[in-house]
Amino acid sequence: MTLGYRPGDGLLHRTHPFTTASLAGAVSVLVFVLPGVLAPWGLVAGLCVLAAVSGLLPVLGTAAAFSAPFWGFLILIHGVFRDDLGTAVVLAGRISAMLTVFLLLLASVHPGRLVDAMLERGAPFGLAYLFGATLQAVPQLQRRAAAILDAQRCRGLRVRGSLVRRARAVIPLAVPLVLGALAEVDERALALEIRGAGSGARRTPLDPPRDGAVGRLVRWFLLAAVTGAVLWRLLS
Amino acid sequence: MARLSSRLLALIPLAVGINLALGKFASATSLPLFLDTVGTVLVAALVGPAAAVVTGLVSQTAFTIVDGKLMWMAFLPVQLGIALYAGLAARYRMFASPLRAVASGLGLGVIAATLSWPISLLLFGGVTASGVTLVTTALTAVGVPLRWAVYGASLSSDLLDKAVTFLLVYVVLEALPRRMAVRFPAADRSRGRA
Amino acid sequence: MTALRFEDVWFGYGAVPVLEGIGFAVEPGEAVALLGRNGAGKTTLTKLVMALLHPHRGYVWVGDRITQGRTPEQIAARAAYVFQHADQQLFARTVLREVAFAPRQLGLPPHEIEALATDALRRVGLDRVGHEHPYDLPPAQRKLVTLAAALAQQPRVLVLDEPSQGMDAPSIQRVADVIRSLASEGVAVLAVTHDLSLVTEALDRTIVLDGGRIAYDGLSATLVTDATRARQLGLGVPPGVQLSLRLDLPGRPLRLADVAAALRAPEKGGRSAG
Amino acid sequence: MSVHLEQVAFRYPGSGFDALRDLSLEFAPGLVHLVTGRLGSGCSTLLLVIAGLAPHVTGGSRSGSVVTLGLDPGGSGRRDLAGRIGLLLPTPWTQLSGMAYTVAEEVAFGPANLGWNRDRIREAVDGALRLVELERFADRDPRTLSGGELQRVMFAAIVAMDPAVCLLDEPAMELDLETTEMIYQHLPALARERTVIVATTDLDRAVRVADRVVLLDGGSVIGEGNPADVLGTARAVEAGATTSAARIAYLAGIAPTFPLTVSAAVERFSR
Repeated sequence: MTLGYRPGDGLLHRTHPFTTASLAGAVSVLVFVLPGVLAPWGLVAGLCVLAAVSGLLPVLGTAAAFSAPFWGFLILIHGVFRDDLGTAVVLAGRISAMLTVFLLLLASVHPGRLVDAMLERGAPFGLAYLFGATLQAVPQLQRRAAAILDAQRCRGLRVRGSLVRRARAVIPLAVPLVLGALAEVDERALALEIRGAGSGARRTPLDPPRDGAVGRLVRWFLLAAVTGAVLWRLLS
Repeated sequence: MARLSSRLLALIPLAVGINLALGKFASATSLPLFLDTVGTVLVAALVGPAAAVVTGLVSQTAFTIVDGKLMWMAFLPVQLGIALYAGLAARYRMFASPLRAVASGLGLGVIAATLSWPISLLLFGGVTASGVTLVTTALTAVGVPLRWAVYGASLSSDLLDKAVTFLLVYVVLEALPRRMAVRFPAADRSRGRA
Repeated sequence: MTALRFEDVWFGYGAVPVLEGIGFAVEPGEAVALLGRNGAGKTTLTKLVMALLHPHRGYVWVGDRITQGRTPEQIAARAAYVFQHADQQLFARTVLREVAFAPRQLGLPPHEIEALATDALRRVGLDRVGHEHPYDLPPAQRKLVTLAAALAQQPRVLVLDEPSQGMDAPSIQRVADVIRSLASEGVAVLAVTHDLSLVTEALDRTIVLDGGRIAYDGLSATLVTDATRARQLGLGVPPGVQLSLRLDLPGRPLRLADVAAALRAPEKGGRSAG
Repeated sequence: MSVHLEQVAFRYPGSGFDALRDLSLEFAPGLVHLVTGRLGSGCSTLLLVIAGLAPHVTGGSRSGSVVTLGLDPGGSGRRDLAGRIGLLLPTPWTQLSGMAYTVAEEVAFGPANLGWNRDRIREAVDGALRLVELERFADRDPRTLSGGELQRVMFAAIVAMDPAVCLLDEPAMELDLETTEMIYQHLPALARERTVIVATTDLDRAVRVADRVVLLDGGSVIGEGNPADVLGTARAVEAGATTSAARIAYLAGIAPTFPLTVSAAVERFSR
């Protein structure tokens, strides 16, 4: 399940996962630290250029679609009811900037390569496994929940209709979902042990992404920019 | 990070999967609940607070990735609070009876709302998940100051959700067969049987 | 009135056609095997029976009702479905309560629920474990619990998904006996399976799906004794049938017990078993 | 002797009875060993004990001595034996690593955890995929495969670690006939320089490749030796663990030892 990852070889796809992640981190700090109502929107503009250069324009469409409900509520609550359009604009900018940079991250960083990059930097097997296995367990459990509901409905359980009836359906869904998962823990643990999870050896990353001087330079620059902005904001 | 045993490594992704699967069911059938921390509370009751914290953190990460809205990572402290509280509740046998479960669930509702309140207010101006934000909008419309509108909205949804979540975990723990319960160190204690 | 009928049923996921022009009828008391390679549309067909899915064209009749506009909960009053993986539905604290779930959902009076549940458990040979927790039983027995749960629903149509998978010979024989006794009571049984031994023992008619169309609909005996056709389906002719064919036993018995009986009977030609 | 058990008993946590009772067995390399018995007779537990996974992962209590490849797999020897004992479980979905986005990465999961260098991993993965005839699936996403294809990937994933002891628990439960025969057909070659132990109740196919059989009932050994002597007896039929041909011969009332395969039965009954 690669959740929004778009195969490609644009600028962002060739960037080391840590660099893209640092960009996402930097943007999420800068939107709160940079002064001025339009500062976050400046970041949004920069991200749009980056998306265009990296061949990820469709991501901007998704970002806009995701942002729209937030804009609506922000304008309603802050603009209309609290007569403070300025705050609404700043907050909308922050949400849009963060959404855009994160969707670009999801679209250009393949989870498998991120795990390999973490392993190459010495991340413990457990952390890498939890990240990878969770992304695959989520859709598996969702399919199982749907199958459980099917099974219970075929035995007469009514799940549509009044709120009480829908709420009552939670137990015949939740209990088999949990019991089935717990019954599987042993088998999954056996498979992990057998295939060397507890071997104590350092796991070999299968296909670690290349990291160049440019990547490192960019990461240092981002760190400097964020630290500078925070210090400047604290001191002024 | 302490070397996690294979059983715990196998359990946590499944618990996160349970969080998201029940969360999706609640939103799909438009129940006024999140139901997205059942797995975390269950791990607290079966294994302990530390395992629950890891489950909560991984859960929040998975949530934001699956939704594509990674700014919800800002709510990590709330997951931390839920996991620690649930671990404590389990230690004090709060899953021994439905009444204790609901009471401690309500307690968690207050704590969860209070933890998410500043994050939602200061970082996102009160605009977060659609259900809660509707309440905030309504309260602001009738003139409630933003600060209390956000808190009221968080409290109203978290109280009900966390009480139902604890009740559901009580029901699940009661449904556990002996041979399965004994495989988890904290299970008997949280059910008040050890 | 037929127990189950498909009338020119078409179904697909989006533009991808899965079932094309499916037509067949199953009478009360018939036991039918549904064979086919992976992806031939078997599971989709069974979901159409239970109204978990609805046809894009054509009609699915369960007894005298079509599934269009009906929900699985409504169809559950007439048809029951045993899923391939038992763990998808088990949640009660005892086997007996698990088996009583459906009758309770259908709103039957308590004493009737109790009677139905105990009778269903007896039929699958689990009457001694009624008070055990389903998850304390080994996987194969958990499958028998879900079979009992379906029996307690008193279905007119029973759909089984790989009922013999993960079972040893004695448990498979029990499933075959249950299917035969249900058929004798007028229940229509439709079983998705890859196990030709089960087909031989209990499922007299076979429907083969290939690429979303019916490739064969006839006596199981004809298909089971045809090695090339079985091989096309990736299936094997059961040993008992092979023995019967290669020894050219009189009357061509196919079921294990009948083959053994034929071998036990004194041969006309005085060929005594060594 | 690569696997040696001496008066081994094992009880699962919270269980009221011993899953294995006073078991003394030896398994030598170079042979395909078949362990069988009615469901619940202890076959799976025996494999877990040999691999040291019971009690290490399953919990519970074990008595008696277990020596696999000269070490105690459940205790001190566990770390040194990492990757030396392979175990294939019946259902593929719970064995998926969860970290692989291609079949090749899934097969490489074990070797990578053992810290092998990338060239050695690639070699092991290619060899294993060739063995199960899945080379053309290397770049496919494991989650798009059928149960049968996925089980073949899991078999390759075990073989890729080149284990000295290769355990298979109901390997063919999710497989159709052709794939089942392909897996069993590889076992003799696999057993040449390894100890291969298969636990299954589907004896019609397994018996063709088994050199030696252990028959369990209620956690104890009730028969041990070559297949014909152990499985061709009334006791095996009553223990619910023999081939269809033997069961027919038993019901037909002929004298043991019963033929195990159809061709043996045809020959026996046509005399």
